[in-house]
Amino acid sequence: MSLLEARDLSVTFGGVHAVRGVDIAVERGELLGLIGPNGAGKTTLVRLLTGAVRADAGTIRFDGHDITRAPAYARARQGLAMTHQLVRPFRDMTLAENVSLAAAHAVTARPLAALLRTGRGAARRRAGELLERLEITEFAGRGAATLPLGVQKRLEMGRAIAIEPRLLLLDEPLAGLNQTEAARLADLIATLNREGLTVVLVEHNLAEVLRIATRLLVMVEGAVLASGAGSEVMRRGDVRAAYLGESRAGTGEGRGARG
Amino acid sequence: MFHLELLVVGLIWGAMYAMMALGLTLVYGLLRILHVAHAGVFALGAYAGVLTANATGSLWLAVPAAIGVAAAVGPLIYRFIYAPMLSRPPYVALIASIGLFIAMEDGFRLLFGPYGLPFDYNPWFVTTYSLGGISLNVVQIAMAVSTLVLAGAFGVFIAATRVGVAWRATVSDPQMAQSFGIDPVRVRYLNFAIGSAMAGAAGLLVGLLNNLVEPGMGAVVSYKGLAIIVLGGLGNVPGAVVASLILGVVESFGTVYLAAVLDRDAIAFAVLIAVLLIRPRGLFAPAR
Amino acid sequence: MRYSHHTPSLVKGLFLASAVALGGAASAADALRIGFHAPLTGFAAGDGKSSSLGAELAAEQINAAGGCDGRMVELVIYDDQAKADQAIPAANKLLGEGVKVAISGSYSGATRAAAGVFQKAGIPFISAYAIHPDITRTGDHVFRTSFMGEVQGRAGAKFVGEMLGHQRIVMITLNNDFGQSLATGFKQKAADFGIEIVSEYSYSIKDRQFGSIVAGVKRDAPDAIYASGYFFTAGPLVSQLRAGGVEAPIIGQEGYDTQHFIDIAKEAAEGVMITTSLDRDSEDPEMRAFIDAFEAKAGFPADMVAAATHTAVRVMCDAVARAGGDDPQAVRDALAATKDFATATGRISFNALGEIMKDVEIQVVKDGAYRHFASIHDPELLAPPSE
Amino acid sequence: MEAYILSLVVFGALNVMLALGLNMISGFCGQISLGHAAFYGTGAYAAALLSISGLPFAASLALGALVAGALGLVVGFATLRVREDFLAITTMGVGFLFLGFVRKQEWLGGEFGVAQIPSPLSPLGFAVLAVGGALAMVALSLHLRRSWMGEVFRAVAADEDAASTLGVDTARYKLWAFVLGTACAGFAGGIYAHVTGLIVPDAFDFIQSVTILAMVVVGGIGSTWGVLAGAVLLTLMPELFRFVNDYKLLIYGALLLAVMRWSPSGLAGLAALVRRALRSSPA
Repeated sequence: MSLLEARDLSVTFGGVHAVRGVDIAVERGELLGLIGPNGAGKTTLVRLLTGAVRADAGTIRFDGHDITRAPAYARARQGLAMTHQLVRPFRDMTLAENVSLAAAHAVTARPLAALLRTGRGAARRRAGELLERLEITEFAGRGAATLPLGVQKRLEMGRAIAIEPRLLLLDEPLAGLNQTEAARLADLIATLNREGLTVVLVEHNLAEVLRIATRLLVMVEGAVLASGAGSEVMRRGDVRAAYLGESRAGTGEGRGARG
Repeated sequence: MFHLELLVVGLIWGAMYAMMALGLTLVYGLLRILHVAHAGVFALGAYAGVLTANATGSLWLAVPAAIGVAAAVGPLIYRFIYAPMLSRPPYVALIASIGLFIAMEDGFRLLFGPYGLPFDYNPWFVTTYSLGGISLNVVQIAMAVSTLVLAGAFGVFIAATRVGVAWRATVSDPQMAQSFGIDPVRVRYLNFAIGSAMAGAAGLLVGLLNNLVEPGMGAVVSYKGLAIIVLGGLGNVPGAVVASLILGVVESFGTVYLAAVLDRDAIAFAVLIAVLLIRPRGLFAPAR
Repeated sequence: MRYSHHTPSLVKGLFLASAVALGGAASAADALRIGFHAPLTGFAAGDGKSSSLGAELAAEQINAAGGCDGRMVELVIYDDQAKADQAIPAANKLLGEGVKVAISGSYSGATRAAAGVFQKAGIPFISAYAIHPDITRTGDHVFRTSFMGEVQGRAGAKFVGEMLGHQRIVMITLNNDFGQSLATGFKQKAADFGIEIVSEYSYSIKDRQFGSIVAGVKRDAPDAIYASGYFFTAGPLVSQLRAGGVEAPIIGQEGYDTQHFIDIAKEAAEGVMITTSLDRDSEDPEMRAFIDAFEAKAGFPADMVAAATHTAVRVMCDAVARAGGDDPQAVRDALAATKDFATATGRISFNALGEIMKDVEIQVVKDGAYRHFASIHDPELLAPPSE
Repeated sequence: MEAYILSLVVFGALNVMLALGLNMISGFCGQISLGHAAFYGTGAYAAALLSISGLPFAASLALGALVAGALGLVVGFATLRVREDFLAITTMGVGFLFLGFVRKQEWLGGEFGVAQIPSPLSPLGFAVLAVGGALAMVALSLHLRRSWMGEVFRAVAADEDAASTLGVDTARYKLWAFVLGTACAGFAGGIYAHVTGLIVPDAFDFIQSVTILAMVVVGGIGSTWGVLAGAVLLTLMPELFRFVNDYKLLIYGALLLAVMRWSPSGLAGLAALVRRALRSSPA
């Protein structure tokens, strides 16, 4: 049984089929690269899976449970974590506070316990470990909103990992980073995956995706076009056409439209 | 017949609300500010009107006075109060706006007395026309006509003029608009001038209809205007007009049929809450 | 005694009033300080202004006539915004400043809250025009010199049904304690006077636009309209009814009782009749003195609120004079014993609860001014509750 | 003079409770409410009626707070999907709906409100009770800020959707904020009813809601000590300006405007500036 299994997912925004009839299965332990041109529906698919957007049709099963109707927080508690394409740190908090809050998920799951408890120790320690791992310890005490983008991206990842997920959905974690930064973050993602965390990586940086992904899924116009090992998929004519079509239509990575 | 009359009354109330709400929703669309002090501008227009009319004996002169004074003050409010606050959280401008409104109301009381000012001579109110058994006075007709004209003119302005296109572009994407050479600050001044002019005109018409211009006359429209623009989808101009008309008609019927259960304000807000429970972002899509 | 011994000197004092400064020349230390709270700011500021002007006029007149029992009257006035949480500190501040007698020139919520403070402190207290029935029930030191709403509502029913002979009546009621108590009194007695209430509309104090009610009244086609309100609601209401083609007689009450109402409603005000306690055509020297002097002082004609606070100050001074000083207990007892004391709002006597018993005046608007129409003398109908 | 001071202490403490309660909802949890007076009124009416029916004062106060909290729960639940400016206006609507409803209810005294409310304490007793209550709420507020709930509130205020991706049931936390904040208002309402002896609907109007929000914002939204100072300042302001009776509201409005214009973080922001200046100046 796959860890995550979505069948026939569809959603429409204002008459446009953003995602139509997508079937997707994420196997335990894999690092699935999800690619496709702008507007292909990748981010919408991620938002469908995490519960930020409700599907018009289709089912989502996570570890055997039907979570199609479950709210976002319930999916997170079951082990489905995500990072946002545009970073969304809690702006008034420090980096450490951001990650600590996620690390305290066992307490914050019960409001009464959260009201009664003030001890930050355990969560702080756990957050400290993660910051070290992500190599952003030096920024721990800084306000989240004032950090450079690269740090904010890691903050988001730290926050996601802190809830101890079984599946991590990353929405363009490398976007906006320079080559060195991107490579190091990609290495980290690969390491996490090797340690047993299942990852879905939505990314435009094809070079890095091809380098670390164990499998590739290509979306075009809201539907899955191809799936398989990286080199195989990229050789396919229809995939190349979809990408070439894009690079001819827009000049490079147009930031206007969003996946 | 009775119901037809209630409908007409409601539509005229709606027209009155619309003239207020247009300015409010324009400001919200551009700046995300709940501009409570718009109701102060409304009362200011009425005072300018009644003072001019009583001094000159001419209601015709009161019209440009009300519109002119309001249109002049609106941009000043933007320049000296809102502009420095744009980067702050939204409640900062809201509280500042409430403070300004309280000060304006009390300023009117101190300057012009607590009893308010009636028009010495108000022929428009007593001149009535009968349309199919429903009698309307000139002020009511003016209210309906000016709302129609303003809403229509605004539609044309937005769709067909250069400035209108600039305005629309600025609402939907200020940065994009700027890159096309549109000065967003000028659009904001224009926005405040137009919205305030409408509020001033509405104030004068309401003053004529009550034959009384009083310090607190903005109080009701201050919060009901907010309810209307929320109901219509914040920043959505046609939405605000439709919401105004709906609220006017609901209040007209409600004050006759629901008066034993709820008062007028409560009826209006019951509608608002009911709509928001079903559509949390108003009847129509908010701007942006 | 039918006429107070103050009367002749007061009429004389009238002509001196403008010449003599407030507080007078007598030693300030010896002054009789009367605590007074009113809504000087906020939504009720109009009434606050009238009420403090009325009280000030009374003080000036008393001082011009030689003071109250030889002492100059000094008003200590504080704002309460017509709110209970402002009135309590204001009342306590008055106590702290050593006032021994106090008057409310404010609305019900604020007055009732202040009444509690003064009752506890054993200070005699008069509510000039607040109409909440529970104010005088605060205790034995609390008095009221105006009609209760219910009493006036009953008078309205008698006037409309018996004296005018109208049967099919539409009620338009203001949604506040004033309007609600008028409506209660009117409905209590309506059937007794052969009145059928065709329908009842209500509106809030903030409303100035009455189109839907006008449409309803046109449909109902009543013989007469009984409408409660204040000048700022009644003015627009009456003019909109007339502009909408409603010609039935309109009967109002005290809340209309100011020239401001006529200024707003203009021609539409003609023929409107109200129940009140201020008779513009009175031959009574007290009333004449007040009406003329108020207009001279304020620059606009007297209204009911001003007359009410004027009355309250006069009643208080009379009690102080009879008590021979401002010992609170003695003044309270003297107040309770007030009998047929002539004031601008009629002859005042109190019942056991501290409520007044007096006749009701009917005024009609004629040629842009209030004029005498009739008066209702019916002690049984107009009896306020006594406990 | 003493009675005057005591009455100011009572109303100051009531305003502190109201402002701290609203601060839990709007400051801590980021849900701007323009209808807080409705819960103040609910507590006042509930406690007054219970007290008149013969219940002991303490029980009436507690139940008043409970009823207000329960209404807070209902309102919170109904408005869960409504956000930001839409929420502010919806809560404003709740205030108007509350008033409109109460006005027409005969069992609540209609326009006359509720009178003959027993006065079980001396002025000093009320002052002690109110100050005690206010201090308890200061303690609650400080604890809340330090607790994990306070931390979640900050996250919800900053970004509700992001918080839910961390497994936080944001809806339940918002409800907690509403219940805690409105129960504080209800408790204050119960004391208010017994202090004034008479409650009328108009005491709980939109202006009152705005006044409470003004205390929170002038004090510094989100800061317990700032809000405490804001409530005390705005209670005393009309008293300080009694000598200019006529200009009180004008000054009040101008003050709100001035604080927002030049110190938008309120008194708390001002205090932080001063602290920073002191620290950076050479000792």
